[in-house]
Amino acid sequence: AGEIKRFLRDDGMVKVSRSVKEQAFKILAVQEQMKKELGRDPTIQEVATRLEMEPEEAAVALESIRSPVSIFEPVND
Amino acid sequence: MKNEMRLEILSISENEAFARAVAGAFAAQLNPTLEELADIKMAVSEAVTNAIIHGYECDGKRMVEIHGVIRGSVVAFEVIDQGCGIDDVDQAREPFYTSKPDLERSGMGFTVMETFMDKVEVTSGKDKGTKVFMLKAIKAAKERETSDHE
Amino acid sequence: MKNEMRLEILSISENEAFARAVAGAFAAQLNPTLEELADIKMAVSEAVTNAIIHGYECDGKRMVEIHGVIRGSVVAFEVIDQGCGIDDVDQAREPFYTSKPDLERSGMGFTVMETFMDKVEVTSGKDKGTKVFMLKAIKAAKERETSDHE
Ligand SMILES: Nc1ncnc2c1ncn2[C@@H]1O[C@H](COP(=O)(O)OP(=O)(O)O)[C@@H](O)[C@H]1O
Ligand SMILES: Nc1ncnc2c1ncn2[C@@H]1O[C@H](COP(=O)(O)OP(=O)(O)O)[C@@H](O)[C@H]1O
Ligand SMILES: [Mg+2]
Ligand SMILES: [Mg+2]
Repeated sequence: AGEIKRFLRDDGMVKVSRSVKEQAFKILAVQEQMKKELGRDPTIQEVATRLEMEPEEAAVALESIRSPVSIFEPVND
Repeated sequence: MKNEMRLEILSISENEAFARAVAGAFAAQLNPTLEELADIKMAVSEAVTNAIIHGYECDGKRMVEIHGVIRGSVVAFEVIDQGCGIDDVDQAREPFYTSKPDLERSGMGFTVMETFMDKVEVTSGKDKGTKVFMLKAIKAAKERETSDHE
Repeated sequence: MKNEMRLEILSISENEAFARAVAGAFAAQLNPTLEELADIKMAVSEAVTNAIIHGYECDGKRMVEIHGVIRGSVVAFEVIDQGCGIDDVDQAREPFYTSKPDLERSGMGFTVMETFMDKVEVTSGKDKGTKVFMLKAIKAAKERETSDHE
Protein backbone atom coordinates (compact mmCIF):
# COMPACT_ATOMS: atom_id res chain seq x y z
CA ALA A 1 0.00 0.00 0.00
CA GLY A 2 2.85 2.36 0.86
CA GLU A 3 4.20 1.78 -2.63
CA ILE A 4 0.92 2.62 -4.36
CA LYS A 5 0.85 5.80 -2.32
CA ARG A 6 4.43 6.73 -3.08
CA PHE A 7 3.83 6.08 -6.75
CA LEU A 8 0.91 8.48 -6.74
CA ARG A 9 2.67 11.01 -4.64
CA ASP A 10 5.58 12.27 -6.72
CA ASP A 11 3.55 15.43 -7.07
CA GLY A 12 4.32 16.20 -3.46
CA MET A 13 2.52 19.04 -1.84
CA VAL A 14 1.39 20.95 -4.91
CA LYS A 15 -1.90 22.57 -4.13
CA VAL A 16 -4.84 21.57 -6.25
CA SER A 17 -5.91 25.14 -6.88
CA ARG A 18 -2.63 26.00 -8.58
CA SER A 19 -2.10 22.82 -10.55
CA VAL A 20 -5.67 22.54 -11.75
CA LYS A 21 -5.39 26.06 -13.09
CA GLU A 22 -2.25 25.02 -14.94
CA GLN A 23 -4.19 22.08 -16.39
CA ALA A 24 -6.92 24.45 -17.52
CA PHE A 25 -4.46 26.75 -19.28
CA LYS A 26 -2.93 23.71 -20.99
CA ILE A 27 -6.40 22.66 -22.16
CA LEU A 28 -6.95 26.09 -23.70
CA ALA A 29 -3.51 26.05 -25.35
CA VAL A 30 -4.13 22.61 -26.87
CA GLN A 31 -7.55 23.77 -28.04
CA GLU A 32 -5.95 26.67 -29.95
CA GLN A 33 -3.31 24.41 -31.46
CA MET A 34 -5.86 21.81 -32.58
CA LYS A 35 -8.08 24.50 -34.04
CA LYS A 36 -5.25 25.30 -36.46
CA GLU A 37 -4.58 21.64 -37.20
CA LEU A 38 -8.22 20.70 -37.80
CA GLY A 39 -9.62 23.91 -39.18
CA ARG A 40 -12.50 23.67 -36.69
CA ASP A 41 -13.09 23.71 -32.97
CA PRO A 42 -11.83 20.50 -31.39
CA THR A 43 -14.13 18.66 -28.98
CA ILE A 44 -13.43 18.25 -25.28
CA GLN A 45 -12.64 14.58 -25.89
CA GLU A 46 -10.06 15.39 -28.56
CA VAL A 47 -8.34 17.93 -26.34
CA ALA A 48 -8.51 15.71 -23.25
CA THR A 49 -7.10 12.71 -25.09
CA ARG A 50 -4.05 14.68 -26.15
CA LEU A 51 -3.47 15.68 -22.52
CA GLU A 52 -4.18 12.15 -21.29
CA MET A 53 -7.12 13.31 -19.23
CA GLU A 54 -10.72 12.22 -18.97
CA PRO A 55 -13.14 14.65 -20.67
CA GLU A 56 -15.09 14.89 -17.40
CA GLU A 57 -11.92 15.81 -15.56
CA ALA A 58 -11.07 18.39 -18.20
CA ALA A 59 -14.53 19.93 -17.86
CA VAL A 60 -14.05 20.29 -14.11
CA ALA A 61 -10.54 21.72 -14.55
CA LEU A 62 -11.86 24.44 -16.87
CA GLU A 63 -14.05 25.57 -14.00
CA SER A 64 -10.95 26.72 -12.12
CA ILE A 65 -10.30 29.65 -14.46
CA ARG A 66 -13.82 30.54 -15.62
CA SER A 67 -15.73 31.29 -12.49
CA PRO A 68 -15.51 34.25 -10.17
CA VAL A 69 -16.20 31.95 -7.22
CA SER A 70 -14.16 28.82 -7.82
CA ILE A 71 -14.46 25.43 -6.21
CA PHE A 72 -10.68 25.53 -6.29
CA GLU A 73 -10.42 28.63 -4.16
CA PRO A 74 -12.14 27.73 -0.94
CA VAL A 75 -13.53 30.31 1.39
CA ASN A 76 -12.87 28.32 4.54
CA ASP A 77 -9.66 30.06 5.55
CA MET B 1 -26.10 7.81 -25.91
CA LYS B 2 -28.50 7.63 -22.98
CA ASN B 3 -27.73 8.80 -19.49
CA GLU B 4 -29.27 10.37 -16.44
CA MET B 5 -28.20 12.01 -13.21
CA ARG B 6 -29.81 13.78 -10.29
CA LEU B 7 -27.94 16.17 -8.07
CA GLU B 8 -29.04 17.95 -4.91
CA ILE B 9 -26.96 20.76 -3.49
CA LEU B 10 -27.29 23.00 -0.49
CA SER B 11 -28.44 26.51 -1.37
CA ILE B 12 -25.20 28.35 -0.63
CA SER B 13 -23.47 30.49 -3.21
CA GLU B 14 -20.31 28.35 -3.04
CA ASN B 15 -22.29 25.62 -4.78
CA GLU B 16 -22.87 27.66 -7.93
CA ALA B 17 -19.36 26.79 -9.10
CA PHE B 18 -19.78 23.19 -8.01
CA ALA B 19 -23.05 22.84 -9.94
CA ARG B 20 -21.39 24.37 -12.98
CA ALA B 21 -18.55 21.85 -12.77
CA VAL B 22 -20.98 18.94 -12.45
CA ALA B 23 -23.10 20.14 -15.38
CA GLY B 24 -19.91 20.49 -17.42
CA ALA B 25 -18.66 17.01 -16.52
CA PHE B 26 -22.05 15.52 -17.39
CA ALA B 27 -22.35 17.33 -20.72
CA ALA B 28 -18.74 16.37 -21.54
CA GLN B 29 -20.02 12.83 -22.16
CA LEU B 30 -21.59 14.09 -25.40
CA ASN B 31 -18.23 15.35 -26.55
CA PRO B 32 -19.07 19.03 -27.15
CA THR B 33 -16.58 21.69 -28.17
CA LEU B 34 -15.21 23.82 -25.35
CA GLU B 35 -17.48 26.61 -26.49
CA GLU B 36 -20.61 24.47 -26.33
CA LEU B 37 -19.46 23.30 -22.92
CA ALA B 38 -19.02 26.88 -21.73
CA ASP B 39 -22.52 27.76 -23.03
CA ILE B 40 -24.10 24.90 -21.10
CA LYS B 41 -22.22 25.67 -17.91
CA MET B 42 -23.20 29.31 -18.09
CA ALA B 43 -26.88 28.57 -18.67
CA VAL B 44 -27.11 26.00 -15.87
CA SER B 45 -25.19 28.33 -13.62
CA GLU B 46 -27.72 31.15 -14.14
CA ALA B 47 -30.60 28.83 -13.25
CA VAL B 48 -28.83 27.51 -10.16
CA THR B 49 -27.89 31.00 -9.03
CA ASN B 50 -31.52 32.05 -9.38
CA ALA B 51 -32.69 29.07 -7.33
CA ILE B 52 -30.21 29.89 -4.57
CA ILE B 53 -30.52 33.69 -4.54
CA HIS B 54 -34.17 34.22 -5.46
CA GLY B 55 -35.88 30.89 -4.76
CA TYR B 56 -34.32 30.20 -1.38
CA GLU B 57 -32.87 33.62 -0.69
CA CYS B 58 -29.60 31.89 0.20
CA ASP B 59 -31.00 30.25 3.31
CA GLY B 60 -28.27 27.60 3.15
CA LYS B 61 -30.72 24.99 4.39
CA ARG B 62 -32.83 23.81 1.50
CA MET B 63 -31.57 21.88 -1.49
CA VAL B 64 -31.56 22.82 -5.16
CA GLU B 65 -32.17 19.89 -7.50
CA ILE B 66 -30.44 19.52 -10.84
CA HIS B 67 -31.51 16.73 -13.16
CA GLY B 68 -29.43 15.95 -16.21
CA VAL B 69 -30.56 13.79 -19.09
CA ILE B 70 -28.75 12.72 -22.25
CA ARG B 71 -30.76 11.27 -25.11
CA GLY B 72 -28.95 10.80 -28.38
CA SER B 73 -27.07 14.01 -29.04
CA VAL B 74 -29.25 16.17 -26.80
CA VAL B 75 -28.42 17.16 -23.25
CA ALA B 76 -31.15 18.56 -21.03
CA PHE B 77 -31.12 19.98 -17.53
CA GLU B 78 -33.87 20.73 -15.07
CA VAL B 79 -33.10 23.07 -12.19
CA ILE B 80 -35.69 22.84 -9.45
CA ASP B 81 -36.28 24.68 -6.20
CA GLN B 82 -39.19 24.57 -3.76
CA GLY B 83 -38.78 28.23 -2.94
CA CYS B 84 -40.84 31.40 -3.24
CA GLY B 85 -41.67 30.96 -6.93
CA ILE B 86 -42.25 33.56 -9.63
CA ASP B 87 -45.48 35.50 -9.84
CA ASP B 88 -45.22 36.67 -13.43
CA VAL B 89 -42.95 34.41 -15.48
CA ASP B 90 -43.25 36.44 -18.69
CA GLN B 91 -42.10 39.56 -16.91
CA ALA B 92 -39.27 37.67 -15.18
CA ARG B 93 -37.98 36.42 -18.53
CA GLU B 94 -37.76 39.92 -20.00
CA PRO B 95 -34.20 41.14 -20.58
CA PHE B 96 -32.99 43.38 -17.74
CA TYR B 97 -35.96 42.61 -15.49
CA THR B 98 -34.83 41.93 -11.95
CA SER B 99 -36.69 41.99 -8.65
CA LYS B 100 -33.44 42.65 -6.80
CA PRO B 101 -31.80 45.72 -8.38
CA ASP B 102 -30.12 46.41 -5.04
CA LEU B 103 -28.08 43.19 -5.34
CA GLU B 104 -26.43 44.38 -8.55
CA ARG B 105 -28.04 41.54 -10.44
CA SER B 106 -28.16 42.23 -14.14
CA GLY B 107 -31.63 40.89 -14.88
CA MET B 108 -30.06 38.94 -17.75
CA GLY B 109 -30.16 35.42 -16.28
CA PHE B 110 -33.08 34.12 -18.34
CA THR B 111 -31.78 35.90 -21.43
CA VAL B 112 -28.43 34.13 -21.01
CA MET B 113 -30.20 30.76 -20.74
CA GLU B 114 -32.26 31.46 -23.86
CA THR B 115 -29.22 32.64 -25.78
CA PHE B 116 -26.98 29.69 -24.98
CA MET B 117 -29.48 26.84 -25.01
CA ASP B 118 -31.82 25.67 -27.77
CA LYS B 119 -34.90 25.66 -25.57
CA VAL B 120 -35.85 27.02 -22.13
CA GLU B 121 -39.10 26.35 -20.30
CA VAL B 122 -40.01 27.88 -16.96
CA THR B 123 -42.70 26.47 -14.69
CA SER B 124 -43.35 28.47 -11.56
CA GLY B 125 -45.99 29.89 -9.30
CA LYS B 126 -46.03 32.02 -6.17
CA ASP B 127 -44.92 29.81 -3.24
CA LYS B 128 -44.93 26.78 -5.52
CA GLY B 129 -41.23 26.77 -6.35
CA THR B 130 -39.64 27.03 -9.75
CA LYS B 131 -38.59 24.53 -12.40
CA VAL B 132 -36.39 25.58 -15.28
CA PHE B 133 -35.99 23.09 -18.10
CA MET B 134 -33.40 23.65 -20.80
CA LEU B 135 -31.88 21.61 -23.57
CA LYS B 136 -29.14 21.84 -26.15
CA ALA B 137 -28.34 19.63 -29.14
CA ILE B 138 -24.67 18.81 -29.54
CA LYS B 139 -23.38 18.15 -33.02
CA ALA B 140 -22.30 14.51 -32.97
CA ALA B 141 -18.57 13.85 -33.17
CA LYS B 142 -19.14 11.80 -36.35
CA GLU B 143 -20.94 14.66 -38.06
CA ARG B 144 -18.11 16.94 -37.07
CA GLU B 145 -15.53 14.61 -38.62
CA THR B 146 -17.54 14.38 -41.81
CA SER B 147 -17.73 18.12 -42.16
CA ASP B 148 -13.92 18.19 -41.81
CA HIS B 149 -13.65 16.53 -45.17
CA GLU B 150 -16.15 18.62 -47.02
CA MET C 1 -16.71 24.90 6.05
CA LYS C 2 -20.01 23.05 5.84
CA ASN C 3 -21.50 21.62 2.68
CA GLU C 4 -23.58 18.76 1.40
CA MET C 5 -24.53 17.17 -1.92
CA ARG C 6 -26.43 14.14 -3.12
CA LEU C 7 -25.88 12.66 -6.53
CA GLU C 8 -27.68 9.83 -8.28
CA ILE C 9 -26.22 8.27 -11.40
CA LEU C 10 -27.35 5.52 -13.71
CA SER C 11 -25.42 2.27 -13.25
CA ILE C 12 -23.46 2.29 -16.49
CA SER C 13 -19.69 2.13 -16.57
CA GLU C 14 -19.51 5.43 -18.46
CA ASN C 15 -20.52 7.10 -15.21
CA GLU C 16 -17.43 6.01 -13.30
CA ALA C 17 -15.40 8.86 -14.77
CA PHE C 18 -18.30 11.24 -14.14
CA ALA C 19 -18.59 10.21 -10.48
CA ARG C 20 -14.84 10.54 -10.04
CA ALA C 21 -14.88 14.06 -11.50
CA VAL C 22 -17.82 15.10 -9.27
CA ALA C 23 -16.16 13.71 -6.14
CA GLY C 24 -13.03 15.63 -7.09
CA ALA C 25 -14.94 18.87 -7.67
CA PHE C 26 -16.72 18.51 -4.33
CA ALA C 27 -13.55 17.74 -2.35
CA ALA C 28 -11.68 20.55 -4.13
CA GLN C 29 -13.65 23.00 -1.99
CA LEU C 30 -11.44 22.01 0.94
CA ASN C 31 -8.37 22.92 -1.10
CA PRO C 32 -6.56 19.60 -0.74
CA THR C 33 -3.18 18.86 -2.29
CA LEU C 34 -3.06 17.04 -5.61
CA GLU C 35 -2.19 13.82 -3.85
CA GLU C 36 -5.07 14.11 -1.40
CA LEU C 37 -7.41 14.82 -4.29
CA ALA C 38 -6.09 11.83 -6.25
CA ASP C 39 -6.58 9.65 -3.14
CA ILE C 40 -10.21 10.73 -2.75
CA LYS C 41 -11.05 10.35 -6.42
CA MET C 42 -9.52 6.90 -6.52
CA ALA C 43 -11.33 5.71 -3.38
CA VAL C 44 -14.75 7.02 -4.43
CA SER C 45 -14.20 5.61 -7.88
CA GLU C 46 -13.58 2.10 -6.49
CA ALA C 47 -16.79 2.23 -4.46
CA VAL C 48 -18.83 3.49 -7.41
CA THR C 49 -17.35 0.87 -9.73
CA ASN C 50 -18.28 -1.81 -7.19
CA ALA C 51 -21.85 -0.52 -6.97
CA ILE C 52 -22.20 -0.56 -10.76
CA ILE C 53 -20.38 -3.81 -11.52
CA HIS C 54 -21.18 -5.94 -8.47
CA GLY C 55 -24.24 -4.33 -6.89
CA TYR C 56 -26.24 -3.77 -10.06
CA GLU C 57 -24.25 -5.98 -12.42
CA CYS C 58 -24.24 -3.05 -14.87
CA ASP C 59 -27.99 -3.24 -15.49
CA GLY C 60 -28.00 0.37 -16.64
CA LYS C 61 -31.40 0.90 -15.03
CA ARG C 62 -30.96 1.46 -11.33
CA MET C 63 -29.26 4.44 -9.75
CA VAL C 64 -26.14 4.61 -7.59
CA GLU C 65 -26.29 7.27 -4.87
CA ILE C 66 -23.30 9.31 -3.82
CA HIS C 67 -23.62 11.59 -0.81
CA GLY C 68 -20.90 14.07 -0.07
CA VAL C 69 -20.52 15.98 3.17
CA ILE C 70 -17.99 18.57 4.25
CA ARG C 71 -17.68 19.44 7.93
CA GLY C 72 -14.77 21.60 8.91
CA SER C 73 -11.73 20.07 7.25
CA VAL C 74 -13.24 16.62 6.81
CA VAL C 75 -14.80 15.36 3.61
CA ALA C 76 -16.96 12.23 3.70
CA PHE C 77 -18.67 10.23 1.00
CA GLU C 78 -21.33 7.57 1.12
CA VAL C 79 -21.76 5.36 -1.94
CA ILE C 80 -25.06 3.49 -1.87
CA ASP C 81 -26.66 0.88 -4.08
CA GLN C 82 -29.83 -1.17 -3.62
CA GLY C 83 -28.30 -4.15 -5.38
CA CYS C 84 -27.41 -7.71 -4.53
CA GLY C 85 -25.44 -6.91 -1.40
CA ILE C 86 -22.44 -8.64 0.15
CA ASP C 87 -22.82 -11.89 2.07
CA ASP C 88 -19.56 -11.79 3.96
CA VAL C 89 -18.22 -8.26 4.30
CA ASP C 90 -15.03 -9.27 6.14
CA GLN C 91 -14.10 -11.64 3.35
CA ALA C 92 -14.95 -9.03 0.68
CA ARG C 93 -12.62 -6.52 2.34
CA GLU C 94 -9.65 -8.89 2.29
CA PRO C 95 -6.91 -7.85 -0.16
CA PHE C 96 -7.15 -9.75 -3.44
CA TYR C 97 -10.54 -11.25 -2.66
CA THR C 98 -12.87 -11.00 -5.65
CA SER C 99 -16.06 -12.82 -6.56
CA LYS C 100 -15.46 -12.13 -10.24
CA PRO C 101 -11.97 -13.41 -11.09
CA ASP C 102 -13.12 -13.88 -14.69
CA LEU C 103 -13.55 -10.12 -15.08
CA GLU C 104 -9.88 -9.46 -14.36
CA ARG C 105 -10.87 -7.52 -11.30
CA SER C 106 -7.99 -7.11 -8.94
CA GLY C 107 -9.80 -7.70 -5.68
CA MET C 108 -8.07 -4.57 -4.36
CA GLY C 109 -11.00 -2.14 -4.39
CA PHE C 110 -11.63 -2.11 -0.64
CA THR C 111 -7.90 -2.13 0.04
CA VAL C 112 -7.51 0.98 -2.11
CA MET C 113 -10.33 2.69 -0.19
CA GLU C 114 -8.77 1.78 3.17
CA THR C 115 -5.34 2.90 2.04
CA PHE C 116 -6.36 6.27 0.73
CA MET C 117 -9.06 7.30 3.17
CA ASP C 118 -8.86 7.73 6.94
CA LYS C 119 -11.90 5.59 7.62
CA VAL C 120 -14.03 3.14 5.63
CA GLU C 121 -17.25 1.53 6.86
CA VAL C 122 -19.20 -1.03 4.86
CA THR C 123 -22.83 -1.86 5.61
CA SER C 124 -24.28 -4.62 3.48
CA GLY C 125 -26.39 -7.74 3.48
CA LYS C 126 -27.49 -10.25 0.89
CA ASP C 127 -30.19 -8.58 -1.29
CA LYS C 128 -30.17 -5.55 1.01
CA GLY C 129 -27.83 -3.41 -1.03
CA THR C 130 -24.53 -1.93 0.05
CA LYS C 131 -23.49 1.31 1.71
CA VAL C 132 -19.85 2.33 1.81
CA PHE C 133 -18.99 5.28 4.03
CA MET C 134 -15.56 6.85 3.88
CA LEU C 135 -13.95 9.98 5.16
CA LYS C 136 -10.71 11.85 4.94
CA ALA C 137 -9.39 14.78 6.92
CA ILE C 138 -7.77 17.44 4.78
CA LYS C 139 -5.00 19.40 6.38
CA ALA C 140 -6.35 22.93 6.51
CA ALA C 141 -4.77 25.47 4.18
CA LYS C 142 -3.68 27.61 7.15
CA GLU C 143 -2.02 24.71 8.92
CA ARG C 144 -0.18 23.83 5.76
CA GLU C 145 1.14 27.33 5.31
CA THR C 146 2.46 27.27 8.83
CA SER C 147 4.19 23.93 8.37
CA ASP C 148 5.70 25.13 5.06
CA HIS C 149 7.73 27.64 7.00
CA GLU C 150 8.90 25.28 9.68
N1 LIG D 1 -35.78 30.27 -8.97
C1 LIG D 1 -36.40 31.46 -8.82
N2 LIG D 1 -37.21 31.66 -7.76
C2 LIG D 1 -37.84 32.86 -7.59
N3 LIG D 1 -37.71 33.89 -8.44
C3 LIG D 1 -36.92 33.75 -9.51
C4 LIG D 1 -36.22 32.54 -9.75
N4 LIG D 1 -35.51 32.69 -10.90
C5 LIG D 1 -35.77 33.94 -11.34
N5 LIG D 1 -36.61 34.58 -10.51
C6 LIG D 1 -37.14 35.97 -10.70
O1 LIG D 1 -36.90 36.35 -12.06
C7 LIG D 1 -36.14 37.55 -12.09
C8 LIG D 1 -35.26 37.58 -13.32
O2 LIG D 1 -34.25 36.57 -13.24
P1 LIG D 1 -32.90 36.80 -14.03
O3 LIG D 1 -33.21 37.04 -15.48
O4 LIG D 1 -31.98 35.66 -13.73
O5 LIG D 1 -32.32 38.15 -13.43
P2 LIG D 1 -31.62 38.42 -12.02
O6 LIG D 1 -31.31 37.09 -11.37
O7 LIG D 1 -30.39 39.19 -12.37
O8 LIG D 1 -32.60 39.20 -11.20
C9 LIG D 1 -35.42 37.59 -10.77
O9 LIG D 1 -35.07 38.89 -10.39
C10 LIG D 1 -36.44 36.97 -9.82
O10 LIG D 1 -37.40 37.91 -9.41
N1 LIG E 1 -21.54 -2.72 -4.01
C1 LIG E 1 -21.32 -4.05 -3.97
N2 LIG E 1 -22.35 -4.92 -4.17
C2 LIG E 1 -22.15 -6.25 -4.14
N3 LIG E 1 -20.95 -6.82 -3.94
C3 LIG E 1 -19.88 -6.03 -3.74
C4 LIG E 1 -20.01 -4.61 -3.75
N4 LIG E 1 -18.78 -4.08 -3.52
C5 LIG E 1 -17.94 -5.10 -3.38
N5 LIG E 1 -18.59 -6.28 -3.50
C6 LIG E 1 -17.98 -7.62 -3.35
O1 LIG E 1 -16.72 -7.48 -2.72
C7 LIG E 1 -15.71 -8.06 -3.53
C8 LIG E 1 -14.40 -7.31 -3.34
O2 LIG E 1 -14.49 -6.00 -3.83
P1 LIG E 1 -13.18 -5.26 -4.32
O3 LIG E 1 -12.19 -5.27 -3.20
O4 LIG E 1 -13.55 -3.94 -4.86
O5 LIG E 1 -12.62 -6.21 -5.48
P2 LIG E 1 -13.15 -6.39 -6.98
O6 LIG E 1 -14.14 -5.31 -7.28
O7 LIG E 1 -11.91 -6.26 -7.79
O8 LIG E 1 -13.77 -7.75 -7.05
C9 LIG E 1 -16.25 -8.02 -4.94
O9 LIG E 1 -15.66 -9.00 -5.77
C10 LIG E 1 -17.74 -8.29 -4.69
O10 LIG E 1 -18.00 -9.67 -4.52
MG1 LIG F 1 -30.43 35.51 -12.31
MG1 LIG G 1 -13.87 -3.32 -6.90
